[in-house]
Amino acid sequence: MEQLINIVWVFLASVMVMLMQAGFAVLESGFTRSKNTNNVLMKNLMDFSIGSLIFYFIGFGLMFGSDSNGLFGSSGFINPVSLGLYADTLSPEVFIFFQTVFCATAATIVSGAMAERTKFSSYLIYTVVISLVVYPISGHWIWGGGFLSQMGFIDFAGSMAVHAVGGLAALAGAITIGPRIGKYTPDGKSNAILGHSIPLGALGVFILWFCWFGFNAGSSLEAATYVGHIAMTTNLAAAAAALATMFLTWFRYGKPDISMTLNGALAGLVAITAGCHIVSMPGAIIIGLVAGFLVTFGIEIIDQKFRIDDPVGAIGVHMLNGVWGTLAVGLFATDTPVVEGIRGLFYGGGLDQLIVQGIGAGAVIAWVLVTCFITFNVIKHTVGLRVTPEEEIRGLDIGEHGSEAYPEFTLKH
Amino acid sequence: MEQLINIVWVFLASVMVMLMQAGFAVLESGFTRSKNTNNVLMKNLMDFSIGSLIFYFIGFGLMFGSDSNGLFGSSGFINPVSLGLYADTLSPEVFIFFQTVFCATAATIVSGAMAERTKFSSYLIYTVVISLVVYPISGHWIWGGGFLSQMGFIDFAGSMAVHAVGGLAALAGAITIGPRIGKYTPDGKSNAILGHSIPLGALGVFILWFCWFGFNAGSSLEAATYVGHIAMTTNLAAAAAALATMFLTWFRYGKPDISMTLNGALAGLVAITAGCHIVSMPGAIIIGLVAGFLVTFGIEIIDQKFRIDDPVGAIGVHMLNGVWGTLAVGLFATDTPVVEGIRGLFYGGGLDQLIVQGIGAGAVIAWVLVTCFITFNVIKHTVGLRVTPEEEIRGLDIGEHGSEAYPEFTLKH
Amino acid sequence: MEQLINIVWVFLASVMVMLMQAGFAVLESGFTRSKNTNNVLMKNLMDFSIGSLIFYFIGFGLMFGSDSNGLFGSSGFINPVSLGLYADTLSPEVFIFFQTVFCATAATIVSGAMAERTKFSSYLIYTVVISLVVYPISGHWIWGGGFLSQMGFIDFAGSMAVHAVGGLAALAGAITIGPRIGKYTPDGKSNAILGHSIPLGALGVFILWFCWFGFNAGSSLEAATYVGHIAMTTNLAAAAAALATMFLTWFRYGKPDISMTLNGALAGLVAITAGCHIVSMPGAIIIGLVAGFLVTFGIEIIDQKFRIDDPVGAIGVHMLNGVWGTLAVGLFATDTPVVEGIRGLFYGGGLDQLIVQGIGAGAVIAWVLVTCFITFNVIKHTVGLRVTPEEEIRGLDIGEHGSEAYPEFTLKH
Amino acid sequence: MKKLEIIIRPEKLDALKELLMDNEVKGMNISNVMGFGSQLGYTEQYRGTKFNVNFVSKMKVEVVLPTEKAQKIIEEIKAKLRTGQVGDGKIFVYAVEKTIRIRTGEEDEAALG
Amino acid sequence: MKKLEIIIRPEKLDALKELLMDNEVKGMNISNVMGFGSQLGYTEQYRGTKFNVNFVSKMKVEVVLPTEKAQKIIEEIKAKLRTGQVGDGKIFVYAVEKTIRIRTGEEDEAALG
Amino acid sequence: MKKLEIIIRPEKLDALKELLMDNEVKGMNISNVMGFGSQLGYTEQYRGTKFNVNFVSKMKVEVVLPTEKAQKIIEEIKAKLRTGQVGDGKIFVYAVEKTIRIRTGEEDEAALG
Ligand SMILES: Nc1ncnc2c1ncn2[C@@H]1O[C@H](COP(=O)(O)OP(=O)(O)O)[C@@H](O)[C@H]1O
Ligand SMILES: Nc1ncnc2c1ncn2[C@@H]1O[C@H](COP(=O)(O)OP(=O)(O)O)[C@@H](O)[C@H]1O
Ligand SMILES: Nc1ncnc2c1ncn2[C@@H]1O[C@H](COP(=O)(O)OP(=O)(O)O)[C@@H](O)[C@H]1O
Repeated sequence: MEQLINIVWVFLASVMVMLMQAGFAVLESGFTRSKNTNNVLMKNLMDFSIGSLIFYFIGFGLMFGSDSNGLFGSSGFINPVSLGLYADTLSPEVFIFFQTVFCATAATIVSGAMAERTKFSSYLIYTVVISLVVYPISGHWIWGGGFLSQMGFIDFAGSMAVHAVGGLAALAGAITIGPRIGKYTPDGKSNAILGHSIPLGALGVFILWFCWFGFNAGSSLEAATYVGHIAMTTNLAAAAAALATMFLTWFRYGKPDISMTLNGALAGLVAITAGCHIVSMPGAIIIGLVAGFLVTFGIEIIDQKFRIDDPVGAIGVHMLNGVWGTLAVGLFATDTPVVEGIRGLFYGGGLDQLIVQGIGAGAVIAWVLVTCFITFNVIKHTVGLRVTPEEEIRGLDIGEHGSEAYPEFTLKH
Repeated sequence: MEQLINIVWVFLASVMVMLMQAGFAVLESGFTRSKNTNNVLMKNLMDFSIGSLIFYFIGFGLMFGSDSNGLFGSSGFINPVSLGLYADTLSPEVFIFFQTVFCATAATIVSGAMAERTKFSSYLIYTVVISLVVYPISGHWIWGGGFLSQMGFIDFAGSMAVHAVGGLAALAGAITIGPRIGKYTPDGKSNAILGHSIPLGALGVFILWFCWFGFNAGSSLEAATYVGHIAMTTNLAAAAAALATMFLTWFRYGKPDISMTLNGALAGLVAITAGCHIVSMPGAIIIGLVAGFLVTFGIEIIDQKFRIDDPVGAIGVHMLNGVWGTLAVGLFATDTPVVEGIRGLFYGGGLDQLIVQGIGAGAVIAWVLVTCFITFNVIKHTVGLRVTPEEEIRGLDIGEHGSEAYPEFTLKH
Repeated sequence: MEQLINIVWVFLASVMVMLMQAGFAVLESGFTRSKNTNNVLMKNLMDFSIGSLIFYFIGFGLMFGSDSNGLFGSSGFINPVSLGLYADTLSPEVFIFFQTVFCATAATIVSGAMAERTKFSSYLIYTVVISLVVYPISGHWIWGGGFLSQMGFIDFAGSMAVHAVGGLAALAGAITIGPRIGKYTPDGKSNAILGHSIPLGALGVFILWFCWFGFNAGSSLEAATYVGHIAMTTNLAAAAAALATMFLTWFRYGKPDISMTLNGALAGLVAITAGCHIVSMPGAIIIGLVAGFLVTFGIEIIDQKFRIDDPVGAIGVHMLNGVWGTLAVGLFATDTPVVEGIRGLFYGGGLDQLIVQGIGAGAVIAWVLVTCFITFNVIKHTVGLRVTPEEEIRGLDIGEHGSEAYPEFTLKH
Repeated sequence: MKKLEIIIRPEKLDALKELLMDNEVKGMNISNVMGFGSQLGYTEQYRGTKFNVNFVSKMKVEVVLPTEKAQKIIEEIKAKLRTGQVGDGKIFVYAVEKTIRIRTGEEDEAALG
Repeated sequence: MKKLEIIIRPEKLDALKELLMDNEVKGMNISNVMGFGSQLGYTEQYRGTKFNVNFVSKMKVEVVLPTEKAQKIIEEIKAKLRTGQVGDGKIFVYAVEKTIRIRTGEEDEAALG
Repeated sequence: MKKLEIIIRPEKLDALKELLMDNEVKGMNISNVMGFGSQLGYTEQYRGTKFNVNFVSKMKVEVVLPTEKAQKIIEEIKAKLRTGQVGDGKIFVYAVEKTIRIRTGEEDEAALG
């Protein structure tokens, strides 16, 4: 009976996470130019489709198969149900479904950062690599019984395992492919390249915020009295981050900036994801406030100092706040209705947990950056990563897909 | 175990109510002009963020803290979990989460009625007031053990507590701020100011209709055999109201009007909210039909007779039908699978319940109008409620946020 | 207790299916021209409203009332709750609610195929006929204890009962009404008439994919350990179909086509619906791959060979793949965690099940085509099915509803 | 015949239309253009990057009319559409050599009728 | 050289394009305008308030061509684009003083080539 | 006074604006048009049906200026906006009979100031 409740719970959480694909699709297309909209949407559709198949056959086994030296899983390929995971408290298929939609989320993050210039065929290739190898391996370390989980590394719903992994791959991709034409002036000044539809962007953020309750609370993998705690920390962190971002942009730019504030809400959600079960409400709020600052300054610095062109702010949102959320566990962990006995630095627990979190973050950062830089560079020097300048100017919708997103509307350009 | 089922139930209902923010955001932006879209979206994002924080720290205590003379709650501030409400059948955090998303709904309603002319900073101020004081106090009367609940006032899911409160605040706001430039000709004729995207409006209504099943059925606060009854009354009322509105506009204007019909569906949903558990299916249909009439004539009269400019029809939808739904309990209450023993006028129960409903409605109307008129007038005469005429003509997106919603599209004006 | 879990489960699945209305509304409006957008949205709103009322009073009784010769149900009219169905394991109202949203789905499918030229009043009439008679009768055969269910016909979640019925009605409608002006050149060449917003189309598909988990898994009508199996087959089939469509269009047209690929994902979902509980994961993938081929070639052939003008591809998606999914049960059925003992042709079960599936498909095809051709022709020769050419050229939004979907945007035509 | 090309603020369109109709002008075309002149654009920001929008929205009204009418209409526009603030717009006058009404083949003044 | 400014119903664009190409016109521009003329607009409604849409969608085709060609094309347009119903549109003819092709610097007739 | 009607690739707008301002042109209008010329359109597809998009997006810049300035600007445009590839665009020159500034009633050169 309890098993049935768990199944209902985790199943519905899974489908909420699946809906994140809709959220990311409209968010990313809203934050890019209309001449690339079909391409953005197609990439979102395809990374979910490809990821679903590949993760089923290979990725799941690498992540949750029987542990090999703490490094990767090594069983359950082709037929992951045979592993029989969670057969008593849930059901293997529900667990696989839940993990599938998580994997797809990580893959989707990359597409935004490399939008408006990446060849579609190359996109498909690196999506395969991420779903097949990159995500499952570090996922094994954290959730699959690998060395980080053995060390006591805590990442409840995936600030590191999902968001930072996606964000780091996005970083490697954005650096390797280089900025969009016209993004930086010859003397290095950053130009604003506006997204074409803020309503799509905002709808995406509201959908994602909704889905995140499935993402975080569902990671309990069981119906439990404590899931309300997770919902509240998640919501308070996001609200605090959105507020902080709004006031910060107001203060710094003279007016409250909507597109940054939308990123701010997501930043709070990413940051609370690792510790949503182990921090208190005020802790969650502080984590959110810091996320708001991080995303605002982070996106600025990535863009203006490092001249890394990330059209939708994926690196600032997912990488920076994924890492921040991971470390924040080491700072804010305390007794909650969910877990007891682990305390972070600010709650008298000393540096122990923080160090573990730091090691985990470092290991994952190294893993993802190394594998992804290799992947992107191999693609770049073989099939090519980037469309031609002519195609980029005219737009990838015509170039890659032979169609337009809004064929009836008159555009200004 | 039963507790776990309840938690799954109420948690998922809560996240559906949370998604109403997406529904309202796209509905309100679709029904207003594109030059104010970013502003509308930003307000929706912010009232949810601010409301989440403020309701947690103060509002919840005022609403559900230990009762003070039937007027307000007086405990549980800062740490509302400490009240331990529903600890046995649910969990305090899930209950707080559920109540938080309800509060945010009430606050959001106001933004539509005052759209396209309100200063963003002033909006933030009155959102704080509504989430902090106005909503929690009347909420206490109805749901928190206050004098109305002691009297037997019935408002199952908040026709009065949420929608009428939001609609009344919207009325006070729209009157205080005055109509948009160009809305009325010098001789008092009303001009149509068209919303910029009916698809966004329709998407919003479909999302809201979906969310309403969480809103109404979730208000059971427990998984129960009777929730199907609530779903059916909710759905039938909405369907009847949409149909009535469509035929009415067809009959009166010569063609079935889409934007009014969309409002009609919402009107039915608002009207059934108070009595969804206590009326029969035919009762629900009649309540819905009346709602369709009320919203059509109501919006016309508010606009053309009273010259109150409400861009999205929030007053007609939420205030009129919130009050109607509240009174309808006194007319249509009957034995259902949910409750027995209370009967309205039409089911042989005499005037008793109707009078209680009337008193409740009157008390809430007085409370909200008085506090909100004061609030809006104080704002008006201090920081100012309205943007300059120049800014209003150019649009609040440029004026308040320095950005455009659709920077690439050519607009007709 | 188990009943409560079932209620939570089926209730939430129902509301997910209800949200399909949002998915279809935005999908269909995205895939048609902006001058007909309000009309498309209005039709979606109205078929759900009308269907909800009519199915409650009449349709449900025809479908689930006590069986009359295996042909139709004959009790439970006006007050379907009185039938007391599923009173022990679920609740009659939840079951009615679940069935209502299914009925509305079938009705909605038709609107897309007849879009951009059908009179609104005639649309309302045939929606009534479909919800009142067509869908409930064949539904009775399949799910209501009628002759097909007695024969062992398998259609778990409605490839035939919902999608093929909708798709067949769409076929009859599209043939009867004829193509849109300008769709075919005098010498019979097909012209592309582009949809106005791919983002709306893509959002619709993502929403529908999400909702489909409620549609298929919820058809269990009970919380069960096996629902994960259903989720996985559903997801894998959709992913495989989307992939197959993408590569097929890439191969055939030179570039991967987004609008067809979106249709492809839906085709996979439709095809897996009948057998999602009874096929293995590899079986699901093959069903999906075939669906991708079927939809691509099917839509081409329907359009270019048969010159049937179906603006959104509803016939190719729902009819072809509904039938394919129904037959596929006879090919791929095998032992799964959900059912055992039935085997299709490819799993050594011989032709038995396939023949039953074929008979069922044939019966439903005959029933729907006959009743729908009669319906559409009666309408055509009485009130008229089609708007005037002038109105069609100017758009149905102005003609039928006196309004525009995007009044502020400059359009190219 | 002359063509007047009148560049105005969008919010003045109704007033101009009325003025033209009072003068029994039989037809016109409107389109939206982005204008650049003494009236400055404004600054927008996107994620913290400020940028100038140099062009402001203007409405362009084109009307072809008999030469006699032109001067009177110009005077009226100067009188009635002026706000006195930078950005009121301009009138450009061009010679039209010929006008044909497609429906009837009528030419020149008759075509304008 | 002349410029023809041809105002037509949007649905006639393809026919006009074909006609111009048959006459070996080498280039043209199209844009969409809102027209006002004898053809009436229509009434819309929004939440019960009726209002008139006075302008109807028209297509404006601008083509610059050698003077000799202009008359023939005008005749053909009159013959082929006429529906006979109000709203068929107008042709306005202007003198063009000079044409330059940016790519080559060629002028006038050569620039049109 | 002359009107230059300059048809360019959209991506050249900034360069043209700068060039005009360097020549102390005081105002201009821009609008987007669909152009047809030697530069071919491209093929799109929709659900397997291919179709040609014959018109390409172009920017039309209209600027009215004193006759003296026209030639110099034309030369500069030829020099600076040329990519040498088909589709660079054209300049058409028209006579303007009169210019009026609505705000002040100033005429001609003064109105352009
Ligand atoms: N030289 C010019 N050529 C073409 N259009 C012009 C010219 N000067 C101004 N305009 C148009 O007239 C509009 C108003 O001009 P502006 O100088 O801003 O104000 P004012 O007319 O009050 O001096 C400009 O936005 C532009 O559209
Ligand atoms: N005097 C005018 N100046 C500029 N454009 C005009 C004028 N008269 C008509 N037009 C344009 O021509 C279009 C068709 O004119 P209209 O009078 O409606 O029909 P018809 O040409 O058949 O008489 C109008 O919509 C408008 O765009
Ligand atoms: N005869 C013409 N009349 C009007 N506009 C023209 C004409 N010829 C060309 N154009 C415009 O100039 C643009 C560029 O012309 P095109 O022939 O493609 O290239 P190029 O100018 O390099 O020869 C066209 O897209 C069109 O907008």
